[in-house]
Amino acid sequence: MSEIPMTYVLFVSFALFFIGAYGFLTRRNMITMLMAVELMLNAVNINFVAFNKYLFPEKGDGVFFTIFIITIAAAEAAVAIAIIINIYRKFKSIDSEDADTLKW
Amino acid sequence: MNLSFLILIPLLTLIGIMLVNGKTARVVAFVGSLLQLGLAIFLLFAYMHERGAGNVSSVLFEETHPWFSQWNINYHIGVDGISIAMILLTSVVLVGGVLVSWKMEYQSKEFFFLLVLLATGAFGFFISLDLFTQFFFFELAVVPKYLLISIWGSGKKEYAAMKLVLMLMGGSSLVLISILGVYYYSAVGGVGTFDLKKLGTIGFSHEIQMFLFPMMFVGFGVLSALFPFHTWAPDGHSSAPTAASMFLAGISMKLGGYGCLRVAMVLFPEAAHAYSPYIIILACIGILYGALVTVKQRDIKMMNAYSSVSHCGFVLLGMAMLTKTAIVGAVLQMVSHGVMTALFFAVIGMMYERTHTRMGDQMGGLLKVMPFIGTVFIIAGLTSLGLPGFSGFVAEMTVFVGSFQVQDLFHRSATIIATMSLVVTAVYILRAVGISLWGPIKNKEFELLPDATWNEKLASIILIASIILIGSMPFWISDLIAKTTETLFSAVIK
Amino acid sequence: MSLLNYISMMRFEVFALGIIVLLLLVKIFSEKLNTSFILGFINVALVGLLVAGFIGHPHGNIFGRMFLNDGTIMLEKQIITFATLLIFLQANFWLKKQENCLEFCLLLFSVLIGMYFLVSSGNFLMFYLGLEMATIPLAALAAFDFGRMRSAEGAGKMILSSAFSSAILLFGLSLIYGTTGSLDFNEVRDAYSSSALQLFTLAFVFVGFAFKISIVPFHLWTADVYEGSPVAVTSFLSVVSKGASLFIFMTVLYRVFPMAQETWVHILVLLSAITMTIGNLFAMRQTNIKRFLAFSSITQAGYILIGVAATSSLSMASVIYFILIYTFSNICAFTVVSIISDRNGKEDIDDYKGLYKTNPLLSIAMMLAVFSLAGIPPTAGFFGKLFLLTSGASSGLIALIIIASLNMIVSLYYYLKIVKAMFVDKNESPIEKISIDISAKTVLIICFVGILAVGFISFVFEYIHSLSFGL
Amino acid sequence: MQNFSYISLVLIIPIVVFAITGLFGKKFSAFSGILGTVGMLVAACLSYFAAYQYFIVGGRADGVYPTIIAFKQTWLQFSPNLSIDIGIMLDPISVMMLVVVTTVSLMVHFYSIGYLHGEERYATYYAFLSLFSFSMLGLVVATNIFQMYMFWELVGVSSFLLIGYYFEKPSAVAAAKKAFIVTRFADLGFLAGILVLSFYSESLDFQTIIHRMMDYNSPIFHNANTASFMGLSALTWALCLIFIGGAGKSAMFPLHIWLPDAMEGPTPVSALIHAATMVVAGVFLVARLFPVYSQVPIALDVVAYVGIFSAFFAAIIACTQTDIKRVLAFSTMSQIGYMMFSLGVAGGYWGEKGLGYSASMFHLFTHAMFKALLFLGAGAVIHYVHSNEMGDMGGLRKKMPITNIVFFIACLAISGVPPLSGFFSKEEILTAAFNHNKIIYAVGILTACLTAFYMFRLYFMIFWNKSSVSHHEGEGHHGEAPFTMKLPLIILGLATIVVGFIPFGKYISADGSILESEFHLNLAIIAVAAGLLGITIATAFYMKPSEMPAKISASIGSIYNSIHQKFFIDEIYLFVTKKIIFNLVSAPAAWFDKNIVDGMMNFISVVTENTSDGIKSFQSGKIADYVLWFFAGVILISLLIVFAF
Repeated sequence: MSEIPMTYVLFVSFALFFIGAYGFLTRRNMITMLMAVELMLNAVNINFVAFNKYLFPEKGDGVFFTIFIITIAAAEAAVAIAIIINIYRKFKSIDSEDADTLKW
Repeated sequence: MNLSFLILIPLLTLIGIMLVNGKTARVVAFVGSLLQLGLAIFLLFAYMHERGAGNVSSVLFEETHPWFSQWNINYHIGVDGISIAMILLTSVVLVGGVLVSWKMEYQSKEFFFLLVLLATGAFGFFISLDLFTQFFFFELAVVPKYLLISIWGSGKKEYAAMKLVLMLMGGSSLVLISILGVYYYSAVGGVGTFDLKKLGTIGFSHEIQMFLFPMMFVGFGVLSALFPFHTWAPDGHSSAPTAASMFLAGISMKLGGYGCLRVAMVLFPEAAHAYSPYIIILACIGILYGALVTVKQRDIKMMNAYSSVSHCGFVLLGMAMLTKTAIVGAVLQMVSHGVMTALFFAVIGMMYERTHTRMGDQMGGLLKVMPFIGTVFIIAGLTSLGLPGFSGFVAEMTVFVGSFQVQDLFHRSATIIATMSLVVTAVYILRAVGISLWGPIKNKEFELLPDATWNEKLASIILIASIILIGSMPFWISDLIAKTTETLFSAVIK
Repeated sequence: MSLLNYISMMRFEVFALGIIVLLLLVKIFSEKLNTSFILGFINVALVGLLVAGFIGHPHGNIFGRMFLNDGTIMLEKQIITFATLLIFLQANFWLKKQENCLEFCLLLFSVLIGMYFLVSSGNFLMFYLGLEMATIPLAALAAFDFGRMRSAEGAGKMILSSAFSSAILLFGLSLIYGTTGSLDFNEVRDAYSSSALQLFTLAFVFVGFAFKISIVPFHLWTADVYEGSPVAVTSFLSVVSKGASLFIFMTVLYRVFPMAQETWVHILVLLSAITMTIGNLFAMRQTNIKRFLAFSSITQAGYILIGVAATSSLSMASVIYFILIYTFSNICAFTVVSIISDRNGKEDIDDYKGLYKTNPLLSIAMMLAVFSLAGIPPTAGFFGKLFLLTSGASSGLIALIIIASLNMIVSLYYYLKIVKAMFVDKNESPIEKISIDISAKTVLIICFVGILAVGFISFVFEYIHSLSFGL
Repeated sequence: MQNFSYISLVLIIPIVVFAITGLFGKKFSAFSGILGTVGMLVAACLSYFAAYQYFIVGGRADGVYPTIIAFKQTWLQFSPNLSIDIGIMLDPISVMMLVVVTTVSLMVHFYSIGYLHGEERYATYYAFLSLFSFSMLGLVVATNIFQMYMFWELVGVSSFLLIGYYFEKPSAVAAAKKAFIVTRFADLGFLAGILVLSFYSESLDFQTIIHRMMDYNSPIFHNANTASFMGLSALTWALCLIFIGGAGKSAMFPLHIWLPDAMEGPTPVSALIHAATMVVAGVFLVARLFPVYSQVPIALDVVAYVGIFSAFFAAIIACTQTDIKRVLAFSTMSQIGYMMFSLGVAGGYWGEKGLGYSASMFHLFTHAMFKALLFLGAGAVIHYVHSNEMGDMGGLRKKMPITNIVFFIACLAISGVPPLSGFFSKEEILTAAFNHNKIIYAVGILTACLTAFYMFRLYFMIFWNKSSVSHHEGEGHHGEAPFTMKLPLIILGLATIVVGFIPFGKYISADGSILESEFHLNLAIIAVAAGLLGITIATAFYMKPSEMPAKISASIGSIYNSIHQKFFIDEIYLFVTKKIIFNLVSAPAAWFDKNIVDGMMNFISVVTENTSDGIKSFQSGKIADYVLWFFAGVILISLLIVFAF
């Protein structure tokens, strides 16, 4: 079975990363922004796994890293959502444009 | 003679002021400053004695302790003739300043603390032989001025204080850059050095000198009111409380002059030669323009502030002429102007305290009401316009004679232009005397004003005595300075 | 290697972890919490941590070079601990009134552990873990003031931007991994070849740090979060978080990317100049003291970058030294802010008018702090700043130094504005006399001593220098 | 060689008196006058003794009077060559000046006891007087040109202080300021001259300078004479510049404007400073450097023409003034003009050519006596009348007999009527002028005529003219003058009569050798005739009240007016100072400083603040913007890394 070349995988991950970044920059809903970050993190995960598998299969560094990223992303999301809920309580909105009392 | 006492005594005074309460602070400050004056005089005699005993090293009473050895920063102190003159000046002005502020009511403890802190900076600056230490003391003598002016000052004090500090800080930034440049370029494999004595022997290349000298000179020059960076002076001096004005014009401006001379010109002799025409031009503008602007001032404190710009021009002119006599004259002018302007500000302060106006034309006839203060004012004025017998004459004439020794049209025209300020000086001084002291009493309320109190009298007498001591017997101080100048500026003097 | 050795190597982490566990147990088993007991306990624990650092100097690495330890790292950890202690002491008064005091302590210690791991890390994995551990709980801390809108808003901005930043950092790390085949610092260094892709990744990694240190243009969250957070958190952010990030930033640059030195020095110089200028320009116009201090800390970060860019062992020593001094000065300033803000919620610079009349001690503390930040002698800040500049000069960064000196003038302007408000301006209704609690007073005294003594006593610098390294 | 060290006492006494009366005068105000007078008496006696010892006992060595340095001390060392020395140099002219200064000063001290009796600042007055005496004496004995300059400034300031003695009068304040500033302006020239001269002669010492500049072959002289600037040699420049200084002090045209105003001071002061001593300092200066001047004909010509013009110019103005002190002031100026041109026409250094030099010094000496007498007499009149205006006087000869007599003597003397002192000195001057330059001689004669006219106009207006002065009658006025005022008048009157017979040329001449002045009868007759003509006209016009003067002045209308207004020189000065310097230079400079130079600094701060305000939207408060910037930063850095660095 012929392997899918690494570049294909990398293409997906890069695309995912920039889609995530784009999403983050354009979305105003904070939850969506958080999801965009998750996309970016997943792109990184793909990267790590792909590099590990294709280039350095003798050690499992990349895969381990991926696991940690997933964990931490979860934690991050938890805290973020907690904060977003708090914001919603105060601002009655989770639109990032609305929460702009602190500026200049 | 342990020079560190010169810093130690002010420091102890500072601690003393912190510990005592309110009114006693002035006593502590006075005792401290008197001790310091005594020490300075003792230092003078010790120095002369050493020299008399045949000690020919360029600086005496040297002391070196490594401080930050990684950076090659040492606590390196020592004195030569020029710094002794400056130390004497500082201690005299300090005593005068403390005495004049004797009746300070508002937050007097803080006031004296800041005043002595300023003096500490000045003393440290004059005895340091390490650029880092010197810069430390230099900056120490800048920022307390902000508080002194903005808290105890008058007029548009906050603006003036801010402008003063920022401009001086600008100057000191330039100095800092050049010091760091010196440090960088003096590094020959490894770390550079801040030691003035060592740096003096390095001999920077022409390009480096041309690059660093203007920064350092302008940086220090801001402090000694180099045109067009002088505008902090009029506002700052006139808004400051009496003692602070005395200190500002009397000492701080001399820090700049001393730095230009003792640091910039010693380190970069070639560049000093190359840039001297420009400095001369700026100095001449400062002298004449300062004097002309002074003529227009109604506010007598402002008048003296602008006249300081003019007088400090002589300092820069003298040093830029690069002859031994002119440099001696520049130093003499620093000392002379320091004492004179301190006296002037002191007496203007006394008048202001009584009349609550600084406008000369609102006073009038004060000589009749307060003969002592009036007389002191006239003496200060006469010193300012360079009357023989007072210090100003000695200094200015030395500058002129020294300047005229350079045999070309440019330098000579500059000298002649500078001499013209003598007339303009006479104009504004006499005008001030005429409108504020002489003439009929304009305000009936002034007729009951009291004359000087004991502390004011004492302060005036001390300052006048110094003026006369220099003015009628200049040989000792000119000798003191001339000997140092010869050794120190051998590379610079044409 | 015995267990004892492991514990000795990881004493800070183990100790902190123990405290967390203890706190959790307390939380579980006690019905009604005695706040002052907890506070006292934490205070003692932090002092214990600090003392623990002085016993022995373990060198070496464990977990397959995941975790490193040497003199420098110990010193850095001690500075972090010390700063945390001061901040905690400063916050005692405020915490006493909080119901969720325990949670605050828990989160704080989590952050602390994260930072310990961060500075100790020898591997990008550990580095990432430490970084996230030091960030996520901090965001939670920033939102600690439930009642206030601003607290929530600040925290939201922080967590979102930090998530974005860590995503970018991670992307960079993944590429590093892809190009070098390792995550270990040493191995990455050895495999690093300055290829275009690797340089590209450097930018991504760089940005991750820049976010934490709040370098322009990655600083925009800083001011908002500083303003929104409780004072204690703000000071923690500005001092400890920034300090720890800078420590590891230097380590990574010097240890992992020496090959690309030329590249990142250029970037550092550029960013340093921009950072101090922008920081200054914004600081000038602030009216809220916390926001003001936020921009001031951005400016300070700009100055620190000079030292980082100078890449000598002296410059590294200068950076650590500066951070130590900065700790004293900033904590001093924040302590004053917190004392006033906790009593009557006043955080505007205008509220400080006439402070000297009623609260001389606070005003003098504030004055010393801002003078130290501005680098005015005789405060330690003068020495710190001058050493940074000197290290820059020794490496020939003359242009940067010129910009820095000009910026110092501007910064003096706004620092003096604070001083002016307190000492010069008249106020009809100044802040009334405040009785300062003992813990805050202790902090002020320690900071006084620090600000006045650290500069003069050359021993401190010598000690730091003996531990530092450079390129 | 005798010991002249006691001469330093002549200087020390006044300065000590100054210190005592200045510091403690308040405590024993009345005593200060006596102290000052006694001190000056001692000084005068010492001077007389010194003169006796110098001229009579010491006599000549090698045919010339020796120059004796009684005392010399380096005061300020500029460079190995240049130093200010303080010392006492005795040579014929300085000894003569010592005598003149101490004599007149003594008289004035004594006179002032009465004149200023009861003044509030009596002690201060004596302090200033002593300070002046000290400075003037220091000036005349100077060994060093810089010493002279120093004392020169000091006399200037004492004059300033004394003119401003009545400091509550605005006019006195203005006059004092004017006197000081104008002379100060002139002193610039002096200073510049010193700088040039000292540079080329490499010395500040009079003797050395003279010695070096007299030596044609020395490289120093060669240098000074060839280095040229704008067509004139350095030496010429130096001497002309120095002469500006002298002209300022001696109130030569156009620097004379301060002198008439200086009459605001107390009259004895005018007698001492503005008639007898300080104003002749300029003459003395030129005389002191005469050997050098004699090398440079151009400089001497300048001196001569300025002198003669001033003499004539002042005489014309004097004819129209109505304030008696101002008349005297212009007459002083005119007489000093005589002395100046006399020096100027002394074309050479040796022998007969040096006649002008002797004559000038002679005239200085005699003029000091009779002009002091005139002023003191005028003082007595003013003291009596309480007015300076001639219109308020008249017919006083009965009331003030002694004053009348001495005033008359003095007027005759100044008009050059034999055998009074003025005749001899003026005759010598005119002879010298005749020998040298006929034009100057002619103008000199004309001036002599005018002098006689205005002096007698003055005399008659005061003492004759109206038969009685009505409004002073009924006031129960005090008598003519107290004894202290009369005695000096008498002494000076006697001096005026006798000093003319001193064979001056024997003692003082340019080269130090004996100058036997020949008496030229025909020249003397012309001079005397000119004087008598003037007197006659004055007698005709003013002895009795008459319409003639008014008619004449009306007939020449505008000319008279411009003369009366002193040719509007004051106005021109006022225009230059007030309008041009003050309004066109100073005010714009102040504006420039405030708005441009300072504005530049403020501008920087404004720009910074505006920038700060302008970029505030950078921190918009919206998280999306923050992240956008963040991302832009990432891209930018990546691009920079990859492409730029």
